[in-house]
Amino acid sequence: MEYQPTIVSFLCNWCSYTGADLAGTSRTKYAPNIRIVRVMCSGRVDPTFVMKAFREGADGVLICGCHPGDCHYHEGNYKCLRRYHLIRKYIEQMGISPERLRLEWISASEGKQFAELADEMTADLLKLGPVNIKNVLEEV
Amino acid sequence: MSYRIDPEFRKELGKFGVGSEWSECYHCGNCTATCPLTEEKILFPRKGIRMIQMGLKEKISAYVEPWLCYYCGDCTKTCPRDANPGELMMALRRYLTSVYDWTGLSRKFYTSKSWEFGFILFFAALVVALFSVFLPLRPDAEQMVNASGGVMINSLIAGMSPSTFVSVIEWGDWIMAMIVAGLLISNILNMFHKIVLSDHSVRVPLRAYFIGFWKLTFNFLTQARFSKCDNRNYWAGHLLLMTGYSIMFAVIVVLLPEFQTEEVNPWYHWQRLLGYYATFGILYFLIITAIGRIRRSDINLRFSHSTDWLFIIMLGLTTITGILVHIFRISGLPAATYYTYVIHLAVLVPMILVEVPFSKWSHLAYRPFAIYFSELKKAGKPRTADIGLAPAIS
Amino acid sequence: MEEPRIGVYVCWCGTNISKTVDVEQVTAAVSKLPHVIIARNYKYMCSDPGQDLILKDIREHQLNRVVVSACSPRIHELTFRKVLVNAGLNPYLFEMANIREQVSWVHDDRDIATGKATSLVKAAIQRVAHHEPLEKRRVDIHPATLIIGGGITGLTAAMEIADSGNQVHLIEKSGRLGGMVSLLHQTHPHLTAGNELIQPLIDKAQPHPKVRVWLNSQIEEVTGYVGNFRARIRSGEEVEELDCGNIIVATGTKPFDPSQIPEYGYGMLPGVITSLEFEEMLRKGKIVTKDGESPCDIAIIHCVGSRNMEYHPYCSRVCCTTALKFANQIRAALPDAGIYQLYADMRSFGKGCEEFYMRTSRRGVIFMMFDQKGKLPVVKPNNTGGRGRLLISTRELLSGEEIEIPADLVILMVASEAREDARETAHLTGISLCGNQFFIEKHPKLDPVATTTDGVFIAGSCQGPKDIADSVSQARAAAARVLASILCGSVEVEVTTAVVNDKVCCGCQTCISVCPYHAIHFDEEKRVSEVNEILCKGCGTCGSACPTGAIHARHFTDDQILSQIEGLLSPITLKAMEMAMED
Amino acid sequence: MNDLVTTGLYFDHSMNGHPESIDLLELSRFAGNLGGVEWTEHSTVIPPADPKYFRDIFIRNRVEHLIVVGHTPGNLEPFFKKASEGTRLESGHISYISLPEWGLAGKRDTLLAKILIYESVTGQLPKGFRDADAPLMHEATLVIGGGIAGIQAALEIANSGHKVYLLERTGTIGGHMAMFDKTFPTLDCAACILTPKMVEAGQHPNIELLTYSELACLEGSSGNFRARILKKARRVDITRCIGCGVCAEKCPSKTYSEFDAGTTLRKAIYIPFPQAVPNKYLIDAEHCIYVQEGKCGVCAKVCPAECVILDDKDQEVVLEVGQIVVATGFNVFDATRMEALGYGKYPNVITSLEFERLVNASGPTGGAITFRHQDKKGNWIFQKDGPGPASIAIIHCVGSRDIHHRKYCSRVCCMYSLKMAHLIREKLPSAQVFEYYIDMRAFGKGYEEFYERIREEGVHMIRGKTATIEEKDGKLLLKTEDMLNDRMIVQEVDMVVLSVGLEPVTDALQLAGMLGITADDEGWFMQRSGNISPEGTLRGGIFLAGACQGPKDIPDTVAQASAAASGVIRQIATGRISLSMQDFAHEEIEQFLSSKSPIAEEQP
Repeated sequence: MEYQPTIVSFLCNWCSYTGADLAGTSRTKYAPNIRIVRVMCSGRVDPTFVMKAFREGADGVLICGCHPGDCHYHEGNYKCLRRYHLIRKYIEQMGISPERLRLEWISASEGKQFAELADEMTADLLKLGPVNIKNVLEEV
Repeated sequence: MSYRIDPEFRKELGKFGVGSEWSECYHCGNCTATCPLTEEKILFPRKGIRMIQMGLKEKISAYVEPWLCYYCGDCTKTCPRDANPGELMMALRRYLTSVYDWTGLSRKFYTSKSWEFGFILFFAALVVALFSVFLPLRPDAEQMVNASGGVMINSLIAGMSPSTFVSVIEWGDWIMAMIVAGLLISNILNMFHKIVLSDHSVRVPLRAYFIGFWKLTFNFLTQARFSKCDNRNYWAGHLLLMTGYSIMFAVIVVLLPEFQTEEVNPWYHWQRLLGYYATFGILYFLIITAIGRIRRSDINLRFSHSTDWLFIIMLGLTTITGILVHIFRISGLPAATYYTYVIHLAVLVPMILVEVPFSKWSHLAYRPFAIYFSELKKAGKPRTADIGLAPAIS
Repeated sequence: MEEPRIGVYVCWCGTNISKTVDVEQVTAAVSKLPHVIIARNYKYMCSDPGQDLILKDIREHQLNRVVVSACSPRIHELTFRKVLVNAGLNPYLFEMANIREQVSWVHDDRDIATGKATSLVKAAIQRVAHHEPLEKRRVDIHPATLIIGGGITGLTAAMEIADSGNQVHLIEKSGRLGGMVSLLHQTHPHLTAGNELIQPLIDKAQPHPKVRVWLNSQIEEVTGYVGNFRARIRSGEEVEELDCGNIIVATGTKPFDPSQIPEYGYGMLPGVITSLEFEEMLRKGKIVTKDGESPCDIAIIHCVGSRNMEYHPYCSRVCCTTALKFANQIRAALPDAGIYQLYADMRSFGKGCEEFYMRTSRRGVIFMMFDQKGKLPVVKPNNTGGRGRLLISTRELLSGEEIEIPADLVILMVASEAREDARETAHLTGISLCGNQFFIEKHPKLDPVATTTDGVFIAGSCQGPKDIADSVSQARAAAARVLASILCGSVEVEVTTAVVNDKVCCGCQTCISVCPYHAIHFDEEKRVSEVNEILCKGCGTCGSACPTGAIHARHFTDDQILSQIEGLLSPITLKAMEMAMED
Repeated sequence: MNDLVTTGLYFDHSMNGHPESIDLLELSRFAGNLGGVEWTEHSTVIPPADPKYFRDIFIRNRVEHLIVVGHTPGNLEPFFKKASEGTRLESGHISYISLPEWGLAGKRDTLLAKILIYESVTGQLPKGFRDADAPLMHEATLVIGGGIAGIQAALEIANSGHKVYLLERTGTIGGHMAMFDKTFPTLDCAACILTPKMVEAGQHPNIELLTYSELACLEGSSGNFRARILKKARRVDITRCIGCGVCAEKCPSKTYSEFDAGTTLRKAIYIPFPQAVPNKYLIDAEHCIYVQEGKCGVCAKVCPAECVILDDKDQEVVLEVGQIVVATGFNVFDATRMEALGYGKYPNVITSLEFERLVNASGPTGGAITFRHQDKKGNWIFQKDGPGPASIAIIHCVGSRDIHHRKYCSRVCCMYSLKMAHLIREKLPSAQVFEYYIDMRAFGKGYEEFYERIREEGVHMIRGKTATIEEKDGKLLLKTEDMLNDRMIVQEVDMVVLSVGLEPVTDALQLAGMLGITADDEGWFMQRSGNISPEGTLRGGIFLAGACQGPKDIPDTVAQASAAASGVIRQIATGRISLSMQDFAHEEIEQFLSSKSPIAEEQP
């Protein structure tokens, strides 16, 4: 079977999850490779979650939060942004291309943008090919 | 250079017959933008309102733009605060006429009815007196009918040959024309001084004086700028009036000996045809304007100053008495011809003396000169630096 | 924890889901998963028969966890939680898989959609196995309310609350009630006497049995949380402690001191006064210069201290209309005086105010525009003769000319600025300040009177300059919140809060630094962090920052999310499903 | 005051030129008949500067108490103070009554003004036309209008534990705010902050939504209202509709979408927008082929939930409520009335509301700013893709601050225009944006800072109102005086956005009549007091929230809505309603007032 990447996506409850819902209600088609996990705030995204996703075989991880300044909890998205840069460095050291992790801001009205993002990331991951997670784990 | 604002100026302007609606102007600029006659650097009426609100007298004296307005009324119709900018421009023209007039008479005429009526009555009486003393009706006037049954108009004076009478009238015409022209020209020079010379930011190249000159003549005769207004009827009316004036001036002053002859020319004679055209033009304009002013049908005729009415009445009387002279002449009624002729002059002379240099009529001269002066200023203004906006097209 | 017994329900949503997702196949694929007792599909799970189906199964099969795989939880999570409650289960033992908005409506390929839907349902099943029952908690509300500030805002709020039968403590720093409004001779735009508005309120408040007015008093300390605050109040030498359930901060503003602006010569030139000094003059009934003469020319300069980066960047909102009011009052008293307004933009925006501007301009008032951000007008003595003891020179923007304005009296429309003790008040009551030292509301659009601290409200111009009508609106808005909480008697607090496992906590205090609500404090005795569950809003940021995993974000625990990820990524190939079908 | 005090009344007409304004002559006549009144006068001009005339009158009539009544009578204070010098009239006994400040504006309010006058002449109102109260019979409250004001008021009241009926004329709550893209000055997405409130209102146990319904008639008295509600035939059973949308997919009839401000087409069976609350379909009878022609009915055939009721009828329900919050909002100004601006003539002259939809991610183009053109069927629609305009002009004050249209300031246009400028710069970074304004009214918290930010973003600010727009070779030419740069400009742009003002809903006066509240000559509802009770009305138990009282931005609307709720909650808590003048039948007032007139008493 042709390789299809799998993306685990963490969406904040207030903006991005609603945005993804909007993509649905407006019937905007996008790549089926994305699997959504709802969190209350992008600030809740623990590095362990990202590692777990890669460990379980995800080819990419997408974190979406409210636009800067829009966070329901004031600044959770900034906390996430800080952490995001660290996790990228970390996975790179583990041999996972940092491009496999993305952080994007999706508001509740950006259903279309969410769909485009899903397509774009799927296409990027197709180019990168699968993560050889076994090798990664062995090396570590 | 800074200007001291003058809160008293509004009172001064009020004397020239304008309400205070303009004080409600909140400077949205709609009037300037809606006007078909404004240009990139020719800004009115808003800018004028601003100067008036602040009472910047010097700036107003140098403000040429009111003369470039032909009062189509669009600004007043669309003004969001009903500040009546069109009428303000009209009042400003009256005010400026008085500013240009160095004799101070214009101001007296505009602001005092007794001065104006007194002046008119004095000259009317003078004409009547001159005729009754020096040019009385000859006793056998009833005989002065030529073969074709028309009155021999030059032979009606007791003790005076027809040719002498014509030259007396011709001399009178020329003297009056000279006085009036002298006053008018000196006022225009005054206007030139205030508008062009006092503006130190302007250096007019000599060439511009000549280039602009043809525009002056053209505009004087056609009032062509008027035609840019949305309502072309006003322009048509003014064109009729203006050509009528010019013809009358030509036949009565320049060509008087050919015009005022003992023979009554046949109806198709060029003189009579021209005369009929001119009479029609003036009469048509008068009737239309008078009806408009009474009905207040159009925005520009909604407010009438006393001088507006006086002008219409005087011109109307002149025209009617002129027509009567003509009718009595061809009907062979010498005495009636003589008396209406005297009345005709008794109306015409004061009218010309008041209106041409000091009042309503003068705007026909100021307007083309204003166009000329603004062309001069345009040629003499340093180009303004680009303000950084996307290019504006004018 | 008891053994999970999970019921799984896959919804067709008519054809909305079933058109793209093979519902039968999904049901079959998940039915064999561990802990799944029963898996069903139905046309409309949200319909009454659908809900009854779940209810019946819970009872019959002793289910203790439920997964519904249907539309977005944003739409029907509450509906199904209610079903669990009706069946006697804790509502949090429920999870929804969103296979409509996230699958059937966004994908076309039936096989792929079915596969993805199966993963989502599987993830939900794995997650729900780790769900814990959570209990809703409520905090009792003390019926008394503390209002700081005895101006029109504080008085209005006080009367609103007291008239409905609840105790109010009205704390006023100065010796009198009425604040700024009592200093106004008249108000815009109808020139109603300021006293006519404020005096009846004061007369009603002072003897009111439910209002205790504290003059010359100040708050020294506030402790506690929503519903249960305790405030220490100093009144002269005496100190008293009060209990209250809610706090309304209505401390207002103070006028800007224009002597900072050298151009205007305030304090140096005798004819230059502030708008408040002019109000006082109006109240006394005579407009006079310092020498007691009636001025011939009066100039009013707008935006003094406002809209200028050197002083305050913001607009003070009321000065334009106040200046128009002044023009009317001057014209009424001095029919022949020259009145000049130097303005930047005429902001007469309120109801009837544009009309007020129009009427004012009819009364011989000269309006001139200056650049409030650039070169300010300069006021200097008139040494050149002519009208006016003072001359104001400026560039008038609407004509482009440099002009001089004669004036015997110059009125400076001074900005409203935050009180000098704003920071202190904010600190005491647990609210924050914006860059201009005004108090920050919870949400600038939809929650202008609440703050990030529950039970503390702000009203009136302490939140930003405001006219009387807008202040009064905010006063009542704050009162509405307070009344609602008093009437309810208690307030519900977030259930999905964080909680610290003090056995694991290493006391590093990372969580404290990331919490936006200051809901975590450090227990010095136990050397561990502790979450105040009343202040916590459940964002979970602390949970992801905790290096030892000691903090749990309830309902979004690490276990729950990690197992959800596992479920999402467990290999469900078509083959596996086919095998499941065959079984 | 007792009978010994001789009173004089002066009625000032000088600020009150509107033909529909209160009849001061009538008031003057009425006052003249009151006991103790020795002198009344009314004038349409500001009194002459010389106060001697009045001084003589005061002395002659021995006036001890002077009452000055008018629109802005405070203007006359210095004058009468001077005139009263040396008379029995000490300055303390002069009172000024501004009628609009106390909620009176139109000719219809003349009778109520008489009460005010009676009260100030006699110093009391024995019947309590202003301060009586009545028991609150029903705790439930009716909120009319489901926009942000109505939602906010309803939530506040519901959160205090009391029943609310939220009445909405259209198929969903949300109002205008749901249509907006971003909100100024924080640029929050409007839907993100509004939809949670809508959902909360929709699911609140104390709130009963009555969408697609209108108030038909209000009976009863304050505290004991019977509101007859017209539930318009929705033709879809909302208890069964699952919002799947199959019906709309198959429906053959199309019309312009109200939610998208006419920029897109919707079906005759439709859901106003994806996040509508309730998220249920409805049939627009006007465009439904079945309703209009009796055939079709496709929706009913395809509906999987069998919830379409094609022959549904209007119903009337009666609600018993104690109090009412009016939050009916506003309409936007119809830009076709400004002919010179070419709206309706040139496709790329659009209104601000259309722009809000255009720029919105869920709007007609998915948020791309594109040109509008005419499609094959003649509908004006925005292109789905294609180049964006290179230059856009935004014109402020369209319909506002103009005595030929709406003389008031619409209060929100400046700020939303700045926001639009920002959104354009964000979406089309290379586009030139021009703002044509008169006075930039950035007055709220953070607004001036926002204005400064937009200026720094490179938006051209031009002080001058655009007078005319003409199309030439596909470009729009705007003629404006750029007065701060002392020149006239004719700017060529690709698109023009008209910042249209706010105006009262078309049936505002009718509603005011039904509710027994007052309204001004424009149609905005009048508050109990312009300063101290902007949310109250002259009828007990009826409150105003949001733009129906006058244009307002969102925070001010929300504050007022909460304030209205406070009034409701307070009266529920005390169980009594404070009545006001409008609670009494006009006949009753008339009878009372005439019985108190000495002249009427003398007559047999």
